[in-house]
Amino acid sequence: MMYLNPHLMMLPILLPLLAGATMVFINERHHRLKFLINLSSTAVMLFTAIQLLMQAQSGLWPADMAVYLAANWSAPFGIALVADRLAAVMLILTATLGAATLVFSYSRWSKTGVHFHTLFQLLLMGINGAILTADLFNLFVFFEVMLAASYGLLLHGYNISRIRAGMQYIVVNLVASLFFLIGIALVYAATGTLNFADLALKIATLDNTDRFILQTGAAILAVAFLTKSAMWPLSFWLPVTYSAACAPVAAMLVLLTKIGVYVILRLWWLLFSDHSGASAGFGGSVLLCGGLLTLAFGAVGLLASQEPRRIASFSAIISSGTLLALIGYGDAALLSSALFYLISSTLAVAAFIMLTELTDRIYTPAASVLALSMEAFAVEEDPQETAGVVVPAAMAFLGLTFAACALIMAGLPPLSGFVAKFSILHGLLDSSAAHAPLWARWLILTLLLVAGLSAIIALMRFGVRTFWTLYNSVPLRLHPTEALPILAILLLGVSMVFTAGPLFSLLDRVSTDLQQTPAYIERVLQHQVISTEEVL
Amino acid sequence: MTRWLPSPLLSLALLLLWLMLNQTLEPAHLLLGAALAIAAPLLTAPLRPFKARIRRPGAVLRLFCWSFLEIIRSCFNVSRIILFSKADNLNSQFIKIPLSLQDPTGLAVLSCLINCTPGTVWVEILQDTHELSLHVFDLHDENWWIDTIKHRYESPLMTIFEQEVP
Amino acid sequence: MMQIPADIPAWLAIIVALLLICGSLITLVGTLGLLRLPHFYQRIHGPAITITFGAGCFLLASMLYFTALQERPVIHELLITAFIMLTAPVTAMLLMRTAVYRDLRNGRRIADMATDPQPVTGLSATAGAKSSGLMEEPRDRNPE
Amino acid sequence: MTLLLLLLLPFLGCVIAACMPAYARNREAWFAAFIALCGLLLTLSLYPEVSSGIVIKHELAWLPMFNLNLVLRMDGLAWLFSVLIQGICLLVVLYARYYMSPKDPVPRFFAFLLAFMGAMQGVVISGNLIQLVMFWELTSLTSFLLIGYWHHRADARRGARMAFTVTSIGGLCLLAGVLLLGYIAGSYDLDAVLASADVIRAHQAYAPALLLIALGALTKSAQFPFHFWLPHAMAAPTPVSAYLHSATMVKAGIFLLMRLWPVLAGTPEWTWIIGTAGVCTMLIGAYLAIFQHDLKGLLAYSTISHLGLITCLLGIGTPLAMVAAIFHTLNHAIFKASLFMAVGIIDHESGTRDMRKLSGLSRLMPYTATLAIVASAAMAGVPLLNGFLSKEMFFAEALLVGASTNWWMSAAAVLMGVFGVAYSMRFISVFFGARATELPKQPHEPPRWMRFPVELLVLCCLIVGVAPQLSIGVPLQTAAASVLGERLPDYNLAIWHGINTPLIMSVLAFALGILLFKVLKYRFNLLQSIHIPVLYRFNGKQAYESSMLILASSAARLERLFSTRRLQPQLFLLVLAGLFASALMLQAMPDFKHAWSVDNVNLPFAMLWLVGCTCAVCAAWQAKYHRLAALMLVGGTGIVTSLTFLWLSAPDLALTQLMVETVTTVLLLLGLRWLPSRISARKMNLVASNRDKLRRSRDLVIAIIAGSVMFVISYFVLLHPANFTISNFFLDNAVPGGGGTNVVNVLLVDFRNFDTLGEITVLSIVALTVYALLRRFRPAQESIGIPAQQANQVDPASRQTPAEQANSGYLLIPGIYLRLLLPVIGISAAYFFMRGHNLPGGGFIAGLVFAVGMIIQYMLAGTVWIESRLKLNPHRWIAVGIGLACFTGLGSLLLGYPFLTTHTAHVTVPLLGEIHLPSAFIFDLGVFAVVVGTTMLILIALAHQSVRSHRVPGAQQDNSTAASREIR
Amino acid sequence: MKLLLEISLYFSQFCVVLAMLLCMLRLLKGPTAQDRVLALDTIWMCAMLFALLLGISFASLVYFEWAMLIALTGFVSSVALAKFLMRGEIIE
Amino acid sequence: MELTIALSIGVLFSSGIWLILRPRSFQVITGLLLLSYAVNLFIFITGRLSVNKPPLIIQGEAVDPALYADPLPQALVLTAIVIGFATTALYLVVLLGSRGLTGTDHVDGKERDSEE
Ligand code: NA
Ligand code: NA
Repeated sequence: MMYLNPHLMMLPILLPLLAGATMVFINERHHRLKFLINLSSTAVMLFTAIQLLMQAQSGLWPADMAVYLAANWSAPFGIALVADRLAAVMLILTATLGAATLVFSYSRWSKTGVHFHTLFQLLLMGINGAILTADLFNLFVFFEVMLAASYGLLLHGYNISRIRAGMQYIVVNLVASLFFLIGIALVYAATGTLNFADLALKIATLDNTDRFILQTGAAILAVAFLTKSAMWPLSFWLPVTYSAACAPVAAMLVLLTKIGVYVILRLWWLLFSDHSGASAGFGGSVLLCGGLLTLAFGAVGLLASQEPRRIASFSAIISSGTLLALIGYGDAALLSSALFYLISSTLAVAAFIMLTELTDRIYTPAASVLALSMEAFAVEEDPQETAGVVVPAAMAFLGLTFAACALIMAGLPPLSGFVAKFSILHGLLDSSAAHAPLWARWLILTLLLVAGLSAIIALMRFGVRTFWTLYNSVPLRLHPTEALPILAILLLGVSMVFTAGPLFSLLDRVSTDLQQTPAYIERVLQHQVISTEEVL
Repeated sequence: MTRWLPSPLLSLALLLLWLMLNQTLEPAHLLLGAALAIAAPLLTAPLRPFKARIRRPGAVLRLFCWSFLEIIRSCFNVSRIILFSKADNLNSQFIKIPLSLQDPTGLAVLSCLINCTPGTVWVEILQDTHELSLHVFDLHDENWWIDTIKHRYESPLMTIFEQEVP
Repeated sequence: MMQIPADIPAWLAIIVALLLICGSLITLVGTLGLLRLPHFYQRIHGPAITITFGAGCFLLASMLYFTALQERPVIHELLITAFIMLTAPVTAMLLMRTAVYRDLRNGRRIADMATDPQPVTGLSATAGAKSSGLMEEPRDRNPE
Repeated sequence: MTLLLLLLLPFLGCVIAACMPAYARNREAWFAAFIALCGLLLTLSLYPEVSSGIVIKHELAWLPMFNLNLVLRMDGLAWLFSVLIQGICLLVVLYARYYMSPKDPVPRFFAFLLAFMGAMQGVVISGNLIQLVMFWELTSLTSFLLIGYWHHRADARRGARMAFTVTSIGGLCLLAGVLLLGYIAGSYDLDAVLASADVIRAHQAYAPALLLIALGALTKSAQFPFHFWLPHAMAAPTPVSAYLHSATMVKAGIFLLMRLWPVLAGTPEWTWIIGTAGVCTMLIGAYLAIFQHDLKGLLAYSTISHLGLITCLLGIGTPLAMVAAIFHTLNHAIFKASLFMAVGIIDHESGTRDMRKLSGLSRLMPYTATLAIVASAAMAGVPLLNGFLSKEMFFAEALLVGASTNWWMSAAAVLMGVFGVAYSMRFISVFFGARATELPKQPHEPPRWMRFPVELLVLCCLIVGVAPQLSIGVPLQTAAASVLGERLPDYNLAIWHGINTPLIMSVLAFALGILLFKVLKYRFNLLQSIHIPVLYRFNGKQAYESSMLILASSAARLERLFSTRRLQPQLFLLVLAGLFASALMLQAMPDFKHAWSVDNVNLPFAMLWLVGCTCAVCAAWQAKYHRLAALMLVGGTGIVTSLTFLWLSAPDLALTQLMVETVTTVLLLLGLRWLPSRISARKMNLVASNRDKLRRSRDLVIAIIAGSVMFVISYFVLLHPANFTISNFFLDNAVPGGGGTNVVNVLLVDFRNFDTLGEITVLSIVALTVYALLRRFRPAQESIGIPAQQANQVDPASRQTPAEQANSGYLLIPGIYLRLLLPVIGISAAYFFMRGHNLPGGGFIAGLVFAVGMIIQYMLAGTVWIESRLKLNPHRWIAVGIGLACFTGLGSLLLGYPFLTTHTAHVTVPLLGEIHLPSAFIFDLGVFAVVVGTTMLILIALAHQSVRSHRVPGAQQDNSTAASREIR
Repeated sequence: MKLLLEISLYFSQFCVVLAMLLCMLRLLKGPTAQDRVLALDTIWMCAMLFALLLGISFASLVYFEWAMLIALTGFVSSVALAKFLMRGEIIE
Repeated sequence: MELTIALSIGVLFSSGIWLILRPRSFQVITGLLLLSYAVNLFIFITGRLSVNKPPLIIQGEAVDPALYADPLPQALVLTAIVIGFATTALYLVVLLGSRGLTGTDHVDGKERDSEE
């Protein structure tokens, strides 16, 4: 494989920034041009992410990770960025989902307001930055970039429900960001450093007082991250927000939740691994219990959900809960399954949200009330009509894609959701060396199955009411740019089943990487700045 | 000249400002300061519709000296009143003073002097009558005020900012 | 807490100290006026001495002190004087006018205007007609 | 390879079938039949191998890390089921060709049918338990689609939902059970699992695994108490019923029990769970079948009953019972399929399936009637038909179990036989009696080829019934052997075993059955009665819907209880979570004794913060009704904060905070204009309710606790000396590496300029968002008009435009100053910018200063006048600023350094000496531009709302009311 | 002499902060909004004076810019508040 | 000074927390302002307090860290101040939009029955 430009790592951050800035100049009249810029930027991002992954896999990088010292100051003094397999996988997920939602937004949402495209690119910048950075305060900055863009996008297509949701989402996140800052300050007060690797190095040697300050800081940081990743009881903003946002934005918000999980995953494994002395495993039980509660809450909420967006919301909450519980469970062997699940569920929920925008065109509130009451009283219709009804192609497409989404979300075979769920369950049964108590294993197992069941019930209820009960008199219009991204995402979900073998071996490497704390520390802290001699 | 340096006095003041800010007389700063002092008025010209012309620098100096003393004096007056007078004995009043000064810049300087003098606050110029409405902290003699303002302040200002003295 | 050079000349110390004490006392008096005087139209005169005389003393002290300390003319404090001269009148003027028109709009009689048969402004005749009784401090509960 | 083809063929067919045109009934049918025929032939081609006892396996690697490969495995049992699946599918397809209306869009039907067949095929040839579960769930899914084929009908939807809900719950249980089984056996491979049968039965997880798997199987096979979904699944088109409820769907559960029989059976748990479920099901099913009025309903309950019988046989657990179970499965598939098809014909030709309306059909459709009667005789277990043989075997096994003590098993078997005869009588009664007159259609014989499948199946009934050993002996033995292995018992598939107890039981059952039917018919008006005796209360349909509804509503109640859609509780929880996190600090409480000394207190500083804190507390107190006062109070805290930064050696922070204070005040004032006033509760004579008071005190307590915690943490941190921090590096390198003496600025534009880049991005995003929002801003109704202050004629300015006010009105005199201030502020901004690298200042501060200078101009002369003279275009400033910052960073790439590496150019100019031009300078210029752009964009966008709203026509009319709202 | 200056500086600091405290009381009491604006404006001015005192105390010029910035832009919020009270909006 | 500033951070934090738990959007924005002060001060003090030691390097001398305040928290606070300003602006506009569209200044965009 060709030697790769070392600056490639910056591309996922710089490109969207430049593209976003460029698009500020372009008048909204040239919507198509903006779309093209946006799409090409996202495509290049995807390509870059894939390249990064291939590099990480190729073994060309020491410790299989690339370190980038922004402004040429060595870690821990300057800001370091680290691309490893996990980061690359997350970048790929981001770019993929970004491209899909972008194409989806083409026919409607990207035209409705101003600066949609700029905000979209900057959102991607924030996400990519948060994925790549290895510095706590820089993480805060990129979180703010990401959140600020998400505020803007959430309010895109200004209406009453969006503004209500925006109030909630913004305030909750602002307060969470304040906690974030307090946490950073405490971590700095205890260790005098902000770099992840340096933190991991220092944490083992801290005296008791500093350790307590650090752990308090970490706990407060966790509050911020857990709010973003929607752990119960910090997750109530999520259904409101997902229900209000326009479809492409809500789909991206699904990813944002997962970024919170990603940060927890990375930081927790780095800072509180077995190498961190007395702090090892700190807070794991909170993550575990919180995750389980979230999972249970998600399952209950899903059963209670009638509207599609709430179904999506609670599915996202369930997946957050599952991931948090698995992280807290503390078995490295489960990480690959968790990541597979993360990818699969993110894609499915995002696709489902996009789908809801299309089903909203056939799903009228009045008709749904009628369907509901007919179900409730088991009304018997005169079943004399014995001929079927022709389903138009658009409806058939929607039905099919809905079914696929539902299968993945509920973890039913044969799509990726089942593989994910199976691998988690298998891993749970198989896990022997886990720190977590035995009850946790059985509780996760049970809750996962129960959550799957409630997903089945909720999705079936929604599907039957939407696709089998009601027809719009006007033929359903389906723009190809709306259909294609959904289809593409779902095909990914399908292909994940066939490529599950290689995918799992990749993810196994990811989880191995995560456990190599000393290697990470050494790799980051030993990375040399580029000296003048080198350049000349 | 006027094209590139529409208000030389302002430019000079800005140059002075720059040098005082940087507390230096280095040639680099002189050059940079000059450039900024020329550029700033040019760039802000559209937003400054009124141009001031100052004719009698000597009168300016005299006016300021007198005002300075008046400020010190009023300052102690006001302090004394705050500390030692009963509020009931205060005769705070609005008074009106007919003005003949028309130049906005002149009026502005007048307002500055009045407002900087403790014990008096400029309210506004009544547009219909071109009278100055003034609030006096402790009024003893209204006519004294009218007289002082007209002669001590207004007429020097008119000589400075306006062509003919009435 | 303070870092005054030990070898500071006596004359300088005395002058600066005097200026500072004078300035701070005037400042205190000005704000005392702000607190104690009964009406807004009187209170607005209190801070004026703080701004002019108090600031003047401090600036002079600073100028002298640093000029002596650095053995070069330190006069950039004049800038503060200039800026204050440029900005403080605007505040006073606008605040005064605000107060007057808010009172007029609320139909409040301004006690200070009572002796003057003519209303303050050309258009405040209506306000004058309405006005009766003593000026009372309005309860400004809901200013926005 | 054949196995793979066998598996893939139906799915391939499904895709092709789905793509065919909507009304291509013939083409569809022939195509589907072709697929089924191919499948059948493929299966039959495997017979030689299978019958010789070879287990054909085909393995595909999939997830080796989980020991999970795709294994296709064909043995005798799988082969027998495969034949059933493919063969009956072929017949059903043929039948459906005639049954489905020409108006039906059949591609969907055949596609689903083929997919279902594929899934079923997958279940039986899975050599891996997980894979089996996958296909299992797929059968649930495809059957859901088939049952709901006529989805415009509520009963079809409900039937589909019920079936899917029940079977997928079972599926999840099965998954759990299979996982446990795999966990015990160490592999999901069927052979491995079968090989470790003894280990499994001895394992402590055996009981839960058995229970879970049993739940899976029993739900699928509609066993009591999960049987209720099956009758409602009859809403499907009859070919679907014929297929699903004879040979496939429900038989999947049976198949699973047979498949795992060697592993799980033979324990008391097995017998109890499986046996009890079987007995109950067969009795209840048979009993309920008697009282049905719908022909399909009767068949549905009879299916339940027969499935119960098979389950019961499996539960008995003897090898011979296993043989009987396989045999009966086969027999039941054959006669039940034919019966369903016959019913379909009746329905199709007469337009109804209601037995209360139908009678005397044998005269109208004699041929069909004969077939149906023969098939139902097989169902009743009449000798010389296949049903008889397996029923005899069942009786024998029941006797074996119930010989000594458990006589109830034999009794149950006879009772089931009695009921079976009764409902069969009931079934055939439609063919006799007077000719029905009031039928929707005039019944007649169906088309030739529609009847053909029934004929074929009935023929099979006869052949098997007459010559069992000859016809079915070998396959049956192969199948049984593949399950039982060496335990295969000797048995004799003869028609006549002599007069023995089972025969007596059969005869008894016949006699009593006929008697029962007569009694019910003539005494209890069976044919018209609506209520089912004893069990009438149980209405599966309503129960399902009600339970679903209760589930949803109780979930909704739970969800409401454990969540909220309101902001305040969320913030409360967030604060609480933060407090819990901070509670960790309490473990490390240092002793504060020495810390409380007074010499720690600087009096002016303490007084300063007395001001700051009082302002903050009062702002908190005033913010509700006195927004402006609160805003000013916050300003008081702000200035104290800024002064503190200045005092405590952070001049850059102090300057920034100061400017941000000003800009924030302006911003909030711009916003306040659009917030209508609040009337205080006291004025409205509102008294806070107790709940409100309680909440307020709760919040107060939490706030105080939070503040105290923050105090403790802060004090703790302050008293705890800092160890080594990375800051020393910055101090050491600021001048040599960063080229600036102001370390904070060097941090911002050099060491950590990446943060700054992100920060200006945040600013830009917010500005753009604000702009986008304000473009669609709709102000509150009360604030649309011009403000009361401007509407009041007392002020002469109310008659002037903003420009007039500034150029000749009351703002003329202040305007002279303010306009002079603009270049002054500009120069000052330049000053702060230039010195930033070495002294407090920099792009942020300069940008804010400059923006404030511009804002003053806007405040003075209004938007219209300013913008007619100067186009600031803040968007451009933002984009250019980001561009500058980025390109500065990219410049270093050209030199081979990482992004944003700073460089300093040292230029020697003759007159001026050496000039240092760090690239950080350009970066800072970008920061400056972004700060100016964002601040201006936000403030101007807000300011523009005034101009916009004044254009609103209705605004002027509002003046009178606006004036009346004049502020006190 | 150093002591004299230190004492006088300390006294001045005390006085100025006390002045701020008095202003704050007016800010709390009101009663009219213009009173509060005036009080806030005076607080800012006192803060400026305090910065000058800090500069003298520490014999450092670093504190000057802050005071200068207040002198230059401190009035903006007061003017904005005043205009808001007078006109109901600050940018028309 | 340590005690004073710690107490002040506590008071500001308390006031801010009280305000963000209130139902009116203006109360919340005021609370956010106060909270930002508290948090900024808190970040600032993690560099511990130092008087008259601004991190402005005196050139020509060896750098003694004891003579300078910790610059890093200052840089962090600077970023936090600016971001805080930006988010305040955004929240303000959303608040106004909510007031306009929903007709109430309640944070939920709808009045509750028994509300303050
Ligand atoms: Na005055
Ligand atoms: Na700076």
